[in-house]
Amino acid sequence: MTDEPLIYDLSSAGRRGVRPPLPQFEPVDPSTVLPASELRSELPLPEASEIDVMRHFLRLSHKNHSVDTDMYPLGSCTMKYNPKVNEVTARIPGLADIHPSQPTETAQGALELIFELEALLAAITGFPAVSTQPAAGSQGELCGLLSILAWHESRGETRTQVLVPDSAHGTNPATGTMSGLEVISLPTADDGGIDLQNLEESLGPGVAAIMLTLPSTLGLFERRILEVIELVHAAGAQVYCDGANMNAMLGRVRPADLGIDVMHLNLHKTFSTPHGGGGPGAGALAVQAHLEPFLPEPRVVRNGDAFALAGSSATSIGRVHSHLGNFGNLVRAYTYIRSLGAEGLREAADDAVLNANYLRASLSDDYDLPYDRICMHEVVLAGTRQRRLGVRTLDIAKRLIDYGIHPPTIYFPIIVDEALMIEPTETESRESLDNFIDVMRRIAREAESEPDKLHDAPVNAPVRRLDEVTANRRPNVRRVPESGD
Amino acid sequence: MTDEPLIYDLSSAGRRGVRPPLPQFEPVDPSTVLPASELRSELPLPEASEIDVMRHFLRLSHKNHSVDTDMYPLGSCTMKYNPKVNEVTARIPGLADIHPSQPTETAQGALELIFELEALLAAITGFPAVSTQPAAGSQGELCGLLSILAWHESRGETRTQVLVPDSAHGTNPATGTMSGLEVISLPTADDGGIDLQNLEESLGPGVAAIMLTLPSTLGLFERRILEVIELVHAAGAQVYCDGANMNAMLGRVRPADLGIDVMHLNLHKTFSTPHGGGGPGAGALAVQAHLEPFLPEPRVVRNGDAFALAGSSATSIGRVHSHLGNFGNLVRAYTYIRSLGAEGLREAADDAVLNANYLRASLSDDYDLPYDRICMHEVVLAGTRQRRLGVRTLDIAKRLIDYGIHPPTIYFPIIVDEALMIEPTETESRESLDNFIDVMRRIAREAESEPDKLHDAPVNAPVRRLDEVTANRRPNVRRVPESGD
Amino acid sequence: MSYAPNTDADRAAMLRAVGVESIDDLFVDIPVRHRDPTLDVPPALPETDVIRHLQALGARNVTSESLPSFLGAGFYRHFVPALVDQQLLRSEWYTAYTPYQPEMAQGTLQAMYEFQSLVCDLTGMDVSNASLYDGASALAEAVLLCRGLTRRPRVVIADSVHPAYRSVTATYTSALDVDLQVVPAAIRDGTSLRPDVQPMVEAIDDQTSCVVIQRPDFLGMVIDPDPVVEAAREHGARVVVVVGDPVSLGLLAAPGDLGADIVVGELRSLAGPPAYGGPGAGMFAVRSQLIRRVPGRIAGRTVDLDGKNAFVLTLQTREQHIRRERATSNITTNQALVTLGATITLSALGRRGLREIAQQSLSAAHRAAEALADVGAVIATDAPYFNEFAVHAPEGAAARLDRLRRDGSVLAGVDLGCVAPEFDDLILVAATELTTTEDVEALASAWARTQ
Amino acid sequence: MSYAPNTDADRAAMLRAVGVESIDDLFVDIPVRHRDPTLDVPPALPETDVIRHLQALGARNVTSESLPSFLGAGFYRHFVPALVDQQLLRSEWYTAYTPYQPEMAQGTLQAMYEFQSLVCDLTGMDVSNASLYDGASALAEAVLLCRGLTRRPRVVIADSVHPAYRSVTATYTSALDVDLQVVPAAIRDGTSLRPDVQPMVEAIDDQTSCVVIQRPDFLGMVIDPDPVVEAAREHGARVVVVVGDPVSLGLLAAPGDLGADIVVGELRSLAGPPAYGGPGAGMFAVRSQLIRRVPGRIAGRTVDLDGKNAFVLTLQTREQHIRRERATSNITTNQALVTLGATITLSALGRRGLREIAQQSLSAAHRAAEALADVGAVIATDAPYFNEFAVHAPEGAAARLDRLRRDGSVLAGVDLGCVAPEFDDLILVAATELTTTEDVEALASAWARTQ
Ligand SMILES: Cc1ncc(COP(=O)(O)O)c(C=O)c1O
Ligand SMILES: Cc1ncc(COP(=O)(O)O)c(C=O)c1O
Repeated sequence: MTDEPLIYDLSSAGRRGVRPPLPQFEPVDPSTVLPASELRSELPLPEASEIDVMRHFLRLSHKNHSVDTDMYPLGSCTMKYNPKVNEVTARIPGLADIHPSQPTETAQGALELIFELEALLAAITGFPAVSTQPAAGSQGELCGLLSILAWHESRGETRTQVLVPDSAHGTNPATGTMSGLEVISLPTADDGGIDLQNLEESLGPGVAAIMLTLPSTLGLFERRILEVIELVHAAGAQVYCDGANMNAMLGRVRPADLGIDVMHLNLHKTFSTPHGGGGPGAGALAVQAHLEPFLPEPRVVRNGDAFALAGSSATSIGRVHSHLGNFGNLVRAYTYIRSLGAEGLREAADDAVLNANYLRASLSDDYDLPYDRICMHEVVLAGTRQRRLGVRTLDIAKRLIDYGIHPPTIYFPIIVDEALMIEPTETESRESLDNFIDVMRRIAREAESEPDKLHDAPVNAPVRRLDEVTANRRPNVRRVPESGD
Repeated sequence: MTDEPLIYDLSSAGRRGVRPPLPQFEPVDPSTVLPASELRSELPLPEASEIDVMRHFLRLSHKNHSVDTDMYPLGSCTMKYNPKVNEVTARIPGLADIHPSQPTETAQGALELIFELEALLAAITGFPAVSTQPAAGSQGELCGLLSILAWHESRGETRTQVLVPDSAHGTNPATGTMSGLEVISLPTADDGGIDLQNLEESLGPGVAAIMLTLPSTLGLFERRILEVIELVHAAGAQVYCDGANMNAMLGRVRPADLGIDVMHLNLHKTFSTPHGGGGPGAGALAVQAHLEPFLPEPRVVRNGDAFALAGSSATSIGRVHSHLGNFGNLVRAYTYIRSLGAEGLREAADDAVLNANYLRASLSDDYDLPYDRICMHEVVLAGTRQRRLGVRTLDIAKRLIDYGIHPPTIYFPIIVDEALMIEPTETESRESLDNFIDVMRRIAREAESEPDKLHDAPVNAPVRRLDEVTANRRPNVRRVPESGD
Repeated sequence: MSYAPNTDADRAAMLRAVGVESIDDLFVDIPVRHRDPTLDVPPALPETDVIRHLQALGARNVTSESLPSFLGAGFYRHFVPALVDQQLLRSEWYTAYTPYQPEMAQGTLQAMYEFQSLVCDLTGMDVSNASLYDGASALAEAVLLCRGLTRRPRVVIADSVHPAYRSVTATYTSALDVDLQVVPAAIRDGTSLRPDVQPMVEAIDDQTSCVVIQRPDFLGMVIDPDPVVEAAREHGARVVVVVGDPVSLGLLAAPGDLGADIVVGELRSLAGPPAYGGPGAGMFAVRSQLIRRVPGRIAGRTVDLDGKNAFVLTLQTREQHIRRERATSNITTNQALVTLGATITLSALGRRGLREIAQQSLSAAHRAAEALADVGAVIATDAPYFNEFAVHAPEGAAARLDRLRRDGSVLAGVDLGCVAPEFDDLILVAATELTTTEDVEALASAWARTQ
Repeated sequence: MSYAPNTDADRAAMLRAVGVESIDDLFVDIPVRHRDPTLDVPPALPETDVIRHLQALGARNVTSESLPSFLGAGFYRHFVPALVDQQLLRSEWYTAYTPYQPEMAQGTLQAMYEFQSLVCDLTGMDVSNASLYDGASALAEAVLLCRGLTRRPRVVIADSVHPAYRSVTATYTSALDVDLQVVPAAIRDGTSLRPDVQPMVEAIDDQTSCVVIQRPDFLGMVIDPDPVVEAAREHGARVVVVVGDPVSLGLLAAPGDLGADIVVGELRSLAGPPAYGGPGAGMFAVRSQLIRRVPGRIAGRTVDLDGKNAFVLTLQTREQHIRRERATSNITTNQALVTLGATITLSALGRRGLREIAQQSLSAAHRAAEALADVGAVIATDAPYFNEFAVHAPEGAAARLDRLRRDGSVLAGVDLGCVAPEFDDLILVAATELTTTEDVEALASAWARTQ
C-alpha cells in the first residue's frame, strides 16, 4: 500500500473545499465589534478540495483493520459485531438533533430512553441503581471509587487505600491514584484466583475497597468470590467490580447477587457500541442501594408519566460529564438490549464462553496454557514455549497480521509471561474460529521451522514494524508548519 | 489480496441472518389459501449470519477501484466526483419513501422537482422540451430515434436508414437496429470530423437521421457542425446528437442553438450521479419544438401552482419506463445543477477541457496523438509507437493498474489503432494530473527498457490477468447448486 | 463552484503548458455566434442551502410514514435490512464504473455473479443477466428476444400483466414487425373477479413467438399456468413469466419449474424504498439455451494467470460495444447498484428470512381483506392470491380512493381502471410484512367511514 | 437472537471438542445459588420493530427542525459537511479498536496525527493529545496536570467558565488536595453585564497552581486576557484557557498567542448534531514542555523498518496500561471517532471555510441582538462578543423562556441562573451560520408577543 500524504500536503493556496452555507444576514465586520487584538491574522489550516479530502480519508481507512473486515480477538476488548441497526437508531433526528440545554419537557423521549436503559442495566446486573453518565469505563471507575469514599465519609470513616490484584487492567490502579488512594497490589494465587490469606492480611482498617475484575483478566471466574466478598465486607471495605468482562455473565449471573457493591459496565464492549478507533465509549455505573445517594448528578427520574432531571443533591459525588454522558452510545446500547431480549443476552454470553473454550481446547497442544481450566469469555495463552525457540509473543502477534487477523492482546495480564489474551466474542462463527486455530497452528509450526518469518512479520501490512524508540525519544506529534503557511 | 468465498460458501444449514419484522397478524397458513402446486418446496438461498454478510460485501468492496479511491480517467464515461450532498438529498424521506402510484396531489414536490429539472436541462441545452423518463443514455437514444420516426410518419414519410459515424459509441448503431432502421456507417475524415462529401452522398431520401456525437468520441468538436446540420436538414433528415459528452459544452454552447433536433444527456456523466458499478443512470431526452409531441408519456405538466401528469397522448411514442424514470438519480442531478449554478456549470466545462488539453500537451512527446489539435474534455492517444516495441495498449492499461490508477478507455474509438481515450474530468487537480503524466511517462520508458513489466502487469491488483477465452467458451455464470441444497 | 479543485494559479500554469492564452482559446472550434450563451440557471447553492431546498420539496410529498399505505401494483414496500444502505453508501461500490477492467473491479464482478446465482435460485432458471432498467423494459427485451429467436410476428400477452409493462413493450416493438395481442385473462362476474385462461389458450397459434403471463398477476391472483404453458409448447411458442413481486418467490413455485423460458420482474423492493418508481432493476433470467441471445451484461467465473478464482464480464460479443448494430440490445448502463442492494438483502435474509417475509405478506393481505369484509367491503378477488387483492367500490375506484385519502387518511390502493376500463370500480390493495395492525385498522375504519 | 452465527450443530461439535456435555458445564465456577437468574428484560425486537420503537421515542423530543433554536452554552449547531458522516459510517473507522497494533491501524493513527496538528494550528499550541471525554473532563485534567506540575494547592477559576466544567473539575479534584476558588469575572450593573477581571487578578497568589479562563466565556463575552495572564506569570501560576466554541478560533486570536499554557474545549460541534450532549470530544493542547505530563493518547510520526513514513501511539509510558498507578490519568477509551469527524470537517472547510462560518456566526448573533433590541428587548451584554449574548428578562429567565417556547414556539436560549443566582434574569442567546433569518424573525416576534 502506498504512502498517503498528510492532509496538509494536499493543500494548495486558494483552493476551496466544501462551501459554507450562504450568509443569511447582512455581514457584520468583526473588526467593528471586536478589538483588533482579539482577532487572529493567520489561520494555518489546509486548503484542500472536497474530492481530495474524501479520497484522503477513504484511503486512510483502507489502512485499518476493523471488526467488519475480519476477526479481531483482542482480549479484554469484546470486539463483537457492531449491529448496523444501532447506527440507524443513533441517527434518528429526534435522538440526534437534540440539544443538551433544551427544557426537559422537550426531551421526554431522550430522558425515557436513559431511564429505561438504566433500568435494563439494573435488571441485567442485579443492582438497584445505575448511572449512565460516565463517558467510559475508566470514568465509571473513578465515579465508583469516589462514591465509595463518599459512603465511608458519610459514616465518618476515612480510608485511604485500595487493593488491586496484580492481574488488573492498568486503569484500576490509575483510578485509585486519581481518587487520592494508595494502591496496594494483591498477588494472584496459583489457580489464577485471589489468594485469600494474602487478602485477609492486606485488609487493614485503611482499606476503602478492593477492585476486582470478574471474570478476571485471566478469563477466569473467581471461584472463591463469595469468600472474598465476605472478607472484604467484614473489614468494612467495599467491593468494586470492574465489569469490562460482563459479556461472560449476561443471564448467567447478576454480579449484585454475589454481594458486589459497585460495578462499571463498558457499554462499548458488552453492549455492542462501536469502538470508533479508540472511542467514544460509554461506561455505566451500577451500585447497591447504600451507594445510590452518591451517584453522579443529575439523575434522570420519573414522576408519574413524565421524566425529569433531579436537582442538585447534597450527597452526590457531583457531575463527571458536561451533560448526560455519551448519549449517542446510550441509544446504541439501548437498541442492542432491546434487539436481543433476555434470551438473546444469555445466548450471547453462552456463545462467547463456548467460543473461548473452543479456542482453549484447540490451541492448548501448540501453546502453553498457564491456567488449565475452563475459562470464561477469553483465554490467556503464553508464548513461553515459542520463546525458547527464540520467538517472542510480539513476533507471533505480528505474524497473525500477515494472515489478515488482528492479534490478540499481548503481554497482558502482566503476570503472565508472553501472554496472548484471546477474546473471540460470540459473533465469530465456528468457521472463523477454525480459521484462527489453523493460522495459530501454522504459526506454531513456523516458529519451529522458519522463525525468521515471524521475526520479519508483518510483510503483508501497509507498513512493517515501526521505530517506536525514536518516536518516543524525539516525539513528532504534529506537522510542523512550514514558513509562509 | 486473498480470495473471497462466494456468499453461498458462508452458508451453514440453519444459520440465521437478519430477522424479519415481528409478525403483525395472526399467520395465515399459505397452504390454506394457495393450491399446493403453487407453492415451492425448496428455496435454495444461502443461510449466512449478519456479520458474515457484512464482512463479505465489505471485503468485496475492497477489490474495487472507484472515483473516491483515485483518478478514473475512463474516456466517454465522465468519471467526475459524485458529490456527497447528492447522497443526502436522494435519501430525504419525502423524496425516497414515495410510491409511484400515489395520487399526484400527494407527490407535488416530486413532480415539481422533475418539472424544474427538465426546465434546467432545457436551459442548459437550449432545447424547449425535455423528458427525464429514459433510464439511461441508450434508452434515451431509442426514444430519440422513435420520436424522429414518429415525426417522419406524422408528415407521411417513411424513412428506414440512419447514418452513424464509424467513430460512434456502439450503442448508437445498436439503437438504430432496435428502432428497425438500417445502419449506415460514415467514415471519419482525416481531421477527425465528418467527411462532408461522403455525408452528402449518403443522404438519400431513405435517411431518417444522422446520429452525431458532440464533441465526438475523438474528443473533438466538429468544426463543420453547421454545414453538417444544414446538409442533413436539406435532405429532410433529422440530426440526433449523442450528448454523453455534454460535460465539454456546459455554458459554452447550447447544442440546440446549432440546429440539432434531438439529443440525449447522460445525467450519470455530466450531472454527477454515481455510476454504481455499472448503473443506474438516467438519460434525459431533449428535443426541438417540432418533436415535443412525440416525447415519452406521461409528461409532467404545470397547471398554475399545481403539477400533474398529462394523460395519454395520441402522438407520444409511449412509455419507456414503468414509472417516471430513475427518480432517485433525478434528485441527484437536480441537486448537482442547483449546487453549481450557471457559473459553476461553465467552470466545470472549462476545467474539464483544460485538464484534457493539459494531458494532451504533456503526453504527446511520449505517445502518438492521432489528431493533433485542441481537444475538448477528452484526448485520444494511440499506443502505436509502443506497439512497435512489442507492447500493446492493453499492456499499458494493465500497467497503470499497478500504479493505482484506473486505465483509460482502450481500443475505442475503434477507428484509432491502439486507442487510449483519456477523460480526466474537471474534478482532478493539477497534482493528480501531474501524477498521471508522470506514471504514463514512466510506462513509456518501461515499454522501451522493460517491456515485460507491461506484459506481466498487473501484479499489484487483487488478481492478475484473466482467462477470458475459457470464460466465453464454457460460460460459468452462476454458482451451480450442490445436491442437497 | 463546480467541485473542481484547480485554482487560478493552477489554471494559468496549465494554460502555459498547453500553449494558449486563455480558456476561451480552447473553445475556438465552436461556431463563434453560438459561443458562450447565458444559461438561465439560478446561482449556486452550497450544501446546507440545497438540502434545505430539497427538504422543502420532500415535505410536499406524502410518505408511508405520514399516511398508512396499501399501494402495491408492482412496487412493494418490503423490509430492507439496515446493513444494505450502509453498504450501498460505500464509495467503492457506488463511485465505481462498469467493471471493464476486471483486475480493478473484482468486487463488483463477484457481486454480479452472486446476484445472477441468487436470481437463478429464486426463479428456477439457468442464466440471469446483471439487470435491465426495470421490470417493464425487461419484458420488452424478452419479447424482442423471442421475436429474434422464433422469427414469428405475434405476441400474446395477458391483460393481467402490469399495464405499464405492456405499454413499454408496445413502445419497444413499435418500430418493429411485432403484433402485440393483449388478451383478457380475468373476467368480471358481478362484483367478483375470476381468472379465465381460455382466451389466452385460444389466442396462441403457430405465428405466436411468445406468450406473456404474470405471477402473481397485476390483479393479485396466482393462477395455474399449465394450460397456457401447454398451449405454448404445442405451438412452439416461448413462455415469458413476469414475477409480480420478487418476495412472492419465497413461497410460490419457481417459474422455471412451471415451464417458463424467460422470467422477468422488478427487484426494487429488495433494495430500498420505492423512490417514486426508480431506480429499480429489471430481472432477466432464461434457460441455458438462450444464453447467447441475452441482452445486457453477464459476469462469468474464470481464473487468472496464476489460476486464482476470478470474475469477468463474459459473452461480451452479445453487447453493443463489440457487436454494434448486431448486438442483442442497445443497453449499456444498467441498474447495478440496485441489484447489489437486492443481493445483500437476499444474502442477509437468507432462506428462512425470505420465506418469512413472504408468509407475513400473505398473512397481512389476507387479514386486511378480512378486516375490510368485516366492515362490509366486498372483496372482489375470487381466486388464490398472495399479497394483493381487489375490493369492489360501487361508486367507482377513483372516487372512493379520493374519499379514503381525504376523509380517511389512508392510501388505500390503486384504481384497477388502469388495467381495463371495466375494472374501474375495483381497488387493488396490497400488504406486506411492513403493514401494521394499526395500518389495517386505519384502512378498515376509513372504509367504514366512507361507505 | 444475539448476532451469534453459530447453529446448534456448531455448538454441539464445539462442546465435544471442549470435552463438556453442555454449555451449562462452562459456568460451573459461578456459585450455584446465584446461577442463571431470570432477567427482567423484554423479549427480542427485530430491526424493524426496534427502529419503530426508537422513532417513537425520538418523536417525543423537540429538534432544531421542529422549533427554531438559539441554544448554545457550550454546544453549538454548526455546519458539518455531508461527507463527514459518510466517512464516519465506514466500517474501517467505526468498528476499529484503539490502534495498539500500528501495522493494522495506520488509518486511525495518521488521522489522529492530523487531528493533533489541526488542534495545534487552531489553538497556537505545540502539542495536542488525541482527545479526552469532553470539554469538562478536559478542564479537570488540565487542573490536575497543573497541580502535579506546580504542587500548589489553589486553583483560581472564573465564574464565567462553563458551570458544568467547573462542577466536573470539582468532582475530579474532590478526593485530592485541591482548593478550587471560583471568582466572579462579570458584574451586573442594572440590566447590563460587564466583564471585570480585577477579582481574578487579585485572587492569584503564590499558592495558585493555575488560573482558568474561558474565551468566548460562558456569558458570550470575549475579554482581554492580558491582565490575568500577567498576574499568573508574576506568581508562577499556569494559564488554562477554555475555548467556548471551537469555531470561534476561525476568527479569534489563538489562545497560544495570548499566553495559554493549556488549552481545552469541546469539539462536538465540528463533528455532528448535538446528540443531547454526547458523545463530544475534549480538546487538550499544551506547550511542548508539558508533553510528558499530558493525559491520554498521542500519535507520533515515525518510520518503519524500510524507512517508510508511519504513525504510532507514542509516549505511552504516560498511560495507565504501562504506568498503572503512576500514569498521568486513568483515561483509556477516548472520543476518537468524534475527533475524526472534527478532523474531516476542518479539512473540508479549510482555512477560508472555517473563517467564513465563524464570521457568519458572529453576524448572525449580532443581527439577532439587533432584531431583539428592535422589539424592545434589553441586550444585557456590554462587552465584545462572538456568537452569544445575554438578554434581560425582567420577569426572570426561566419564566420568560417557558413563555417563549409555549406561546412563541422558539427555544430562545439558556437561563443564566446556572452561572450564578443573580444572573437568573438573563437569557443566553446563541446563533451560528445555521441560524436563518426566519429563525431570527421567529425569535423577535415571539419576544414581542411575550413582552
Ligand atoms: C478490564 C478493563 N477494565 C477497564 C477498562 C477501561 O475501560 P474504558 O476503556 O472504557 O475506559 C478496560 C478497557 O479498556 C478493560 O479491558
Ligand atoms: C458516447 C456514448 N454514447 C452513449 C452511451 C450510452 O449511455 P448509457 O450507458 O447511459 O446507456 C455512452 C456510455 O456508455 C457513451 O459514452
